[in-house]
Amino acid sequence: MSSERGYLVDPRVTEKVAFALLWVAMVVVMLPMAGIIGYMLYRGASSLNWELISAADGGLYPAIIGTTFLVLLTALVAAPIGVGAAIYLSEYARPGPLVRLVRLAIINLAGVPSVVYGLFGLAAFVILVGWGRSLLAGACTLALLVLPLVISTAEEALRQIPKGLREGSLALGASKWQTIRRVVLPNALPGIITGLILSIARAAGETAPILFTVAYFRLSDPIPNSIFDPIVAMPYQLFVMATEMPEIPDETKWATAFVLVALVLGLNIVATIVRTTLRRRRW
Amino acid sequence: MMKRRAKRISEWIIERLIQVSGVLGIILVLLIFFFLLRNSLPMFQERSLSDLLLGEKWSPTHGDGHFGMLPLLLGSLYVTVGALIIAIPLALAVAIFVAEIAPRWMREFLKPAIELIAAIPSVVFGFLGLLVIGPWIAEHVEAIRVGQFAALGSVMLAFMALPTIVSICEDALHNVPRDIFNSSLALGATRWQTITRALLPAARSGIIAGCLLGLGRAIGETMTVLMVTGNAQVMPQGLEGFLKPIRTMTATIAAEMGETAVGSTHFHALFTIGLFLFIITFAVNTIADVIVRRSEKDIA
Amino acid sequence: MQDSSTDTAAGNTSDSGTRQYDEDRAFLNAPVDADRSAEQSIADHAVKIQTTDLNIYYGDFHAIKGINSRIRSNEITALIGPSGCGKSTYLRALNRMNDEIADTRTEGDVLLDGVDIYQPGTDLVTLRRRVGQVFQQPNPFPMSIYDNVAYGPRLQRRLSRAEADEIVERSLRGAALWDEVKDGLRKSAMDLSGGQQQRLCIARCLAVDSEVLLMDEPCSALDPTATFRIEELMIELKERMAIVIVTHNMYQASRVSDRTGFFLLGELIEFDDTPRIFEHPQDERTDAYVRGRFG
Amino acid sequence: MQDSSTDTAAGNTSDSGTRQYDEDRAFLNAPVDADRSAEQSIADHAVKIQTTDLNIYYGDFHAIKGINSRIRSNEITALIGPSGCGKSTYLRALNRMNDEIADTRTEGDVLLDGVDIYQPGTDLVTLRRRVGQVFQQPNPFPMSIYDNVAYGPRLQRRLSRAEADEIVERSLRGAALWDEVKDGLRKSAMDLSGGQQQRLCIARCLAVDSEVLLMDEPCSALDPTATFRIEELMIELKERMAIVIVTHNMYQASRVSDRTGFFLLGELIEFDDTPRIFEHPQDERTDAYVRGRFG
Amino acid sequence: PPQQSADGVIVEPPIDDAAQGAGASGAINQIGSTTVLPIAEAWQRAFTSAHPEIKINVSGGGSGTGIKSLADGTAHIANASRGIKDQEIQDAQARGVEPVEHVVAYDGIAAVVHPSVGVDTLSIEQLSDIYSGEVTNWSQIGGADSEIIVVSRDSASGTYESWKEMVIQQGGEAEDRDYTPAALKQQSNEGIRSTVAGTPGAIGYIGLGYINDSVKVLSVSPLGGGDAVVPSVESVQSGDYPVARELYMYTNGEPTGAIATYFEWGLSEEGQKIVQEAGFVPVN
Ligand SMILES: Nc1ncnc2c1ncn2[C@@H]1O[C@H](COP(=O)(O)OP(=O)(O)OP(=O)(O)O)[C@@H](O)[C@H]1O
Ligand SMILES: Nc1ncnc2c1ncn2[C@@H]1O[C@H](COP(=O)(O)OP(=O)(O)OP(=O)(O)O)[C@@H](O)[C@H]1O
Ligand SMILES: [Mg+2]
Ligand SMILES: [Mg+2]
Repeated sequence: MSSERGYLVDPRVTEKVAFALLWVAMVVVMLPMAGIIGYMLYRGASSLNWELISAADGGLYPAIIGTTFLVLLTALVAAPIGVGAAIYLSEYARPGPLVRLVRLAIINLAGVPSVVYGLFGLAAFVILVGWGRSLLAGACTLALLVLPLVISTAEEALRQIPKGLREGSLALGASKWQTIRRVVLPNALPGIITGLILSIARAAGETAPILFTVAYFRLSDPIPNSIFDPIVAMPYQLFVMATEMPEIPDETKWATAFVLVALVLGLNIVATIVRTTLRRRRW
Repeated sequence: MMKRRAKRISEWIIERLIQVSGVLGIILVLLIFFFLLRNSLPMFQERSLSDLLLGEKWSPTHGDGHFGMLPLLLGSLYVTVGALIIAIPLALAVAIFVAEIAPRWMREFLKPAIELIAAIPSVVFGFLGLLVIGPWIAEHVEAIRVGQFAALGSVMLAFMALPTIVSICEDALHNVPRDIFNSSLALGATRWQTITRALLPAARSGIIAGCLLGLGRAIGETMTVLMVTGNAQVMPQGLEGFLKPIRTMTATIAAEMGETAVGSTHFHALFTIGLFLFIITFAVNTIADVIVRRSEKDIA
Repeated sequence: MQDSSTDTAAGNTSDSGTRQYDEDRAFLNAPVDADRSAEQSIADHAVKIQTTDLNIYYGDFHAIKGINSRIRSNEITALIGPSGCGKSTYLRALNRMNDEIADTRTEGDVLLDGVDIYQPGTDLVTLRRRVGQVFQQPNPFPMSIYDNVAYGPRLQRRLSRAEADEIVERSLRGAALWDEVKDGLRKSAMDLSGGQQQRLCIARCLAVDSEVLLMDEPCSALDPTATFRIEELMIELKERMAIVIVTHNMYQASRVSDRTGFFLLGELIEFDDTPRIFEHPQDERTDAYVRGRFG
Repeated sequence: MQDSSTDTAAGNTSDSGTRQYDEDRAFLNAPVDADRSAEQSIADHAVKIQTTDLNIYYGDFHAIKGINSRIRSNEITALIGPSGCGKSTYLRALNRMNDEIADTRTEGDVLLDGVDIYQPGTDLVTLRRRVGQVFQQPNPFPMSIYDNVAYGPRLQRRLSRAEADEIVERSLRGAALWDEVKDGLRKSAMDLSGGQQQRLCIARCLAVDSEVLLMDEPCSALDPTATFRIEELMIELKERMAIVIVTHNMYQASRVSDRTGFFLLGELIEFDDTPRIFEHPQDERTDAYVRGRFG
Repeated sequence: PPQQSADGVIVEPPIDDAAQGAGASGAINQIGSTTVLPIAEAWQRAFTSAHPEIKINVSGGGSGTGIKSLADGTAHIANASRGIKDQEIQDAQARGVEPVEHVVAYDGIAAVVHPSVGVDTLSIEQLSDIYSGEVTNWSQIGGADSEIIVVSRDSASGTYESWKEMVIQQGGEAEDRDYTPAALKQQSNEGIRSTVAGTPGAIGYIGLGYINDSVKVLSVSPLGGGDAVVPSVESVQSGDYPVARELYMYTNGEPTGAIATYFEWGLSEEGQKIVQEAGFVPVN
């Protein structure tokens, strides 16, 4: 009879082994990940002190200011375009080759390497338009980079609004735009904002696109007076410290890495919380 | 009456603007392509495509400049393939684990945790590789003398691409109708048999797409490889190449753009690399998209 | 603002309503039907909507097949038929809500007061204000009760506080909801019960003075008490408008409607006075359906 | 391999089947019911599954309330009742598919051939091979027809080509699908029609020689012709197994089943021979339900 | 007087007579070579504390980046560790910018090896052999049998060019020689130093100011033979050490206004003292 079982090993045993291996894989992935992030947080946090943050010279203050301005301007540029595109896709577009093409384009934009965005920003904004290395050039470059993210999150938020609300509004004699502005957008706002926060987080951590478009290493006056000023950005600062600056003590480097990671992860966590708390709404 | 007409006109304008931003995606892709092309065309006038793609020497400032991109292409290939070899099995394992095996509380913790890993800036990975991991390996591993080599880039990239692959594969597994899982169990399959024989085949396209997107991410990654792979523009040789410094296309752009004079041959050469990168990732992403779409159709 | 306004409100509506319509019709690129007001004053049961050879397609699928029908003012018309037979599609053709669904095609005429609403250039905004719709699932906007009711009128023009107050009260009274909510007009409409939400949606339609009210299974999400309130309301409302209701509940159709249409596979099999449909249907398919459901 | 195999296949199955069961039961950590084979040889209509005081909870929700029932071999048992009354839950209790749903709790006994399948250590793999299930929506695996049928047997052991061919043919014939698909066994199962897919799912179960077949509204996605084929099939199949079918279609229940159980709010109100349930129900609730649906 | 800046915004320069003083915000943007960066930074700190009314922004990015930014008008001072190239001059002139060169410091480039390497002295020719890949093992030049690991700066640096010209191409004697592609590329002096310090058998080159105990400094004998010289401020200043070069800052036309003040100060004794503190060789 046992010859009937053509498998050498009982499938139940195979299953146990396989599941054990999956656990191992899980540990192999998560442990070093947790270890290294933990180590960084530990080194960073223990190097961090108020003086280091607040010092205008050699401290993190200029980079924090610069990154803040940069990501805010990025969001300012990306939001109207991204939300507009999302409204187009979810409210106006009728399925067809054009929409297919738009989606393909957005997917590809999401996949373009960030350094290529940097090249584009250099060629288009810095050189051709003539903005030079400036806040505006950097923000526009980053805005293009985060655009697919803004569009997809905003579109998802718009799609979550029940069809019934739109029809209810239309049936009351609202025009399409009135419906969108008064019913759809206000209710999709939390989702859209979540997407914007995620985009800000992404923009805050990107280095390659700002390499040639905006970042300076040291400024006398870290607060930009106009959008045509250069700024100091945190990821660039970290990159320069790690690869170019000899005399900077390790503590400063670790602290910068820590602040950058904390900022990016913090924004992501905020976005997640916003999303989960606001998703629990009844329509 | 007038007021209403004014309202209509402003609505008309707004709706046009929305339509424009809708198709802006297409325009942007074309613009990026156009700018890359425009800035690399002078390169093609100077060198033939085969010189560029097959030339084995990249030394832009030597003499008239040598612009053979083969070492860089191979460098990218090495690092990327290495990354995928590490990332795909692990990512699949993690995806299966999260989708089918992890207890609920663990799944609810793991999914966001993995997404958070994806959010860590690449410059931070590079920083860690350069300051901590690389020197540690050079110190402890006999065969490796310099802590900056291709395989280190692969490992770092693997961890960076992992979340992308995991989350798409997990979605693909999750989207397989529950009935398929249940009916396999109802036929007397163990859970593992169900996973390997029913679930994975059913989620196949989604998984392939996830891997392709991971591939796209790995090819395009810049800062990490710039910081940890040593950037020697050698032709990598065999398996040993993984343990030697290497230079990728992305790192070349990031490292050299600062030196070049605008309009110089070197400047155009760097844009040419950018153009190739763009074309490669465009192809990869488009294929992935086609596959995803097909898988959506399959399941529906 | 006090109790008396229920009556006056109803009176006002039909008066100012008529004037308003004439103005709005200017937006329908069609000559005003000169006979209309005369006609209406003569016959209470004037034809409000008429469809001629109406055909609707979803892509290749022929959902509505050559339907000729008349909907009369001051009547309740019930539409019955098995699931998927095209009742909703027909209903949505009457205020062109099908336009919102990609890939639909409509052929034939739908005349509202004698004017074809499908002719090019028709203003959808005005049309839908005249032909209101209450949906199967109550769908209040996630804003206050007050703002829900004021939503429609505010789309047209800026309302003074007093005007808005007046419209809100009149509409809520009209929808028999005023007493229940008058102390909490600023509360979110989402906190109302299902039946209250459905009446709020009716109040929203009243606030824009619609002439026709389309109701697509408006009670399917409601308990019997709420259903009863809404049936009462419909009978009250038909004094000043035409009402079309889709229902799966035969009892409801026979209770409230004056005329009933039976749909099957996209065709309008029979359309007649309600008692005849339920007691002496002409078509055996109607018979089978109506009996099957009564048991 | 030719036509004659239909008969022999059926013969084989019941023979080798019996042997197979004894062996498999070794996996259930319980003493073999010594009487069983004797019992079975005496009465064709032996009790195959027996539930005693079966209670099932979804979290706090008490979905199945103290059900005592017997399912017999070589019979078709139909389960009827309004939506949400617990039919599916009961059905899934019989092969412990409820275990796959988080947060369920099952109390009481379910005896399969006298052995409690809920006792700790029960091998689910063997259990489910013996108690097969066909789901409401046809759900073939996205692979070829051939591989779908061979899926179950291959889980056990590596099949030679000839063995697999034989099993596939026998099962497809058993499910009355062979003639339609024999020329395209390598085609994707996803390209079959709904009715064909459903029969393929039945063939899958036949291929693993299950003793009990649970069917949860197997015809709800099918057109009348396909439904008819499957009803024929069930009657053929009951010669060699116990069949339990959940259905909303009273006609179907009365056409095919030998015994019928009526569920209401988690209780088994009445469980009796089918003609009695439909003609002389003991409980007035059964009466009301059965009549309501017949009209 | 009010002035139209590149972006068309009318700006009021903060300092009188600042004919070419500043960008939109009125600050002096200074960008370029990472080698010059420490000087520029130290100058910026000292200078702005003496002249708080003048804002200076400093960044690295490479000599090329600096000159490029000068040409497109976004930088007022380009730092460079190499001389400007003809192509770059043409490009700048095409945009109406006239680069003017200022030598702000000298720099000696020292060859350094891992402390375990048993070689103390190399000639320029030998260094050239090593860096062009002719010699790959220390035993070929009198050391132990161990592979030579060549570390260089990345090509985004002037130092990379200078080393190539002065050492690899032996000041023009071996024009066709180039870096071996196997050379590890580092973004900075520090990168080279730490890589060399951590890698047995490694050789690299760094500016004088970056020398510390973690690496061994080689004496270099000049082309065509002669005594080996230890790199130091004195040997560079005296011209004895063969691998030395000038460090530059470029401006658009002769500096005026704030920039002139800045250069005046930088080339003064006070500024040059800072140069020396930063590890470079003063010009006077
Ligand atoms: N958006 C759509 N695209 C394609 N077909 C559709 C669409 N909406 C409805 N249909 C089809 O048109 C037919 C009529 O649909 P309709 O919604 O009008 O039915 P109904 O009578 O309202 O049914 P119910 O009573 O279930 O609401 C159905 O067969 C349906 O499948
Ligand atoms: N996973 C679940 N979690 C919580 N409650 C559930 C779950 N599945 C079913 N229920 C509840 O248990 C009750 C019985 O469900 P069941 O699916 O058995 O009903 P049914 O008789 O099969 O209905 P139908 O005819 O609609 O299929 C229902 O009230 C249902 O809401
Ligand atoms: Mg409907
Ligand atoms: Mg069920």
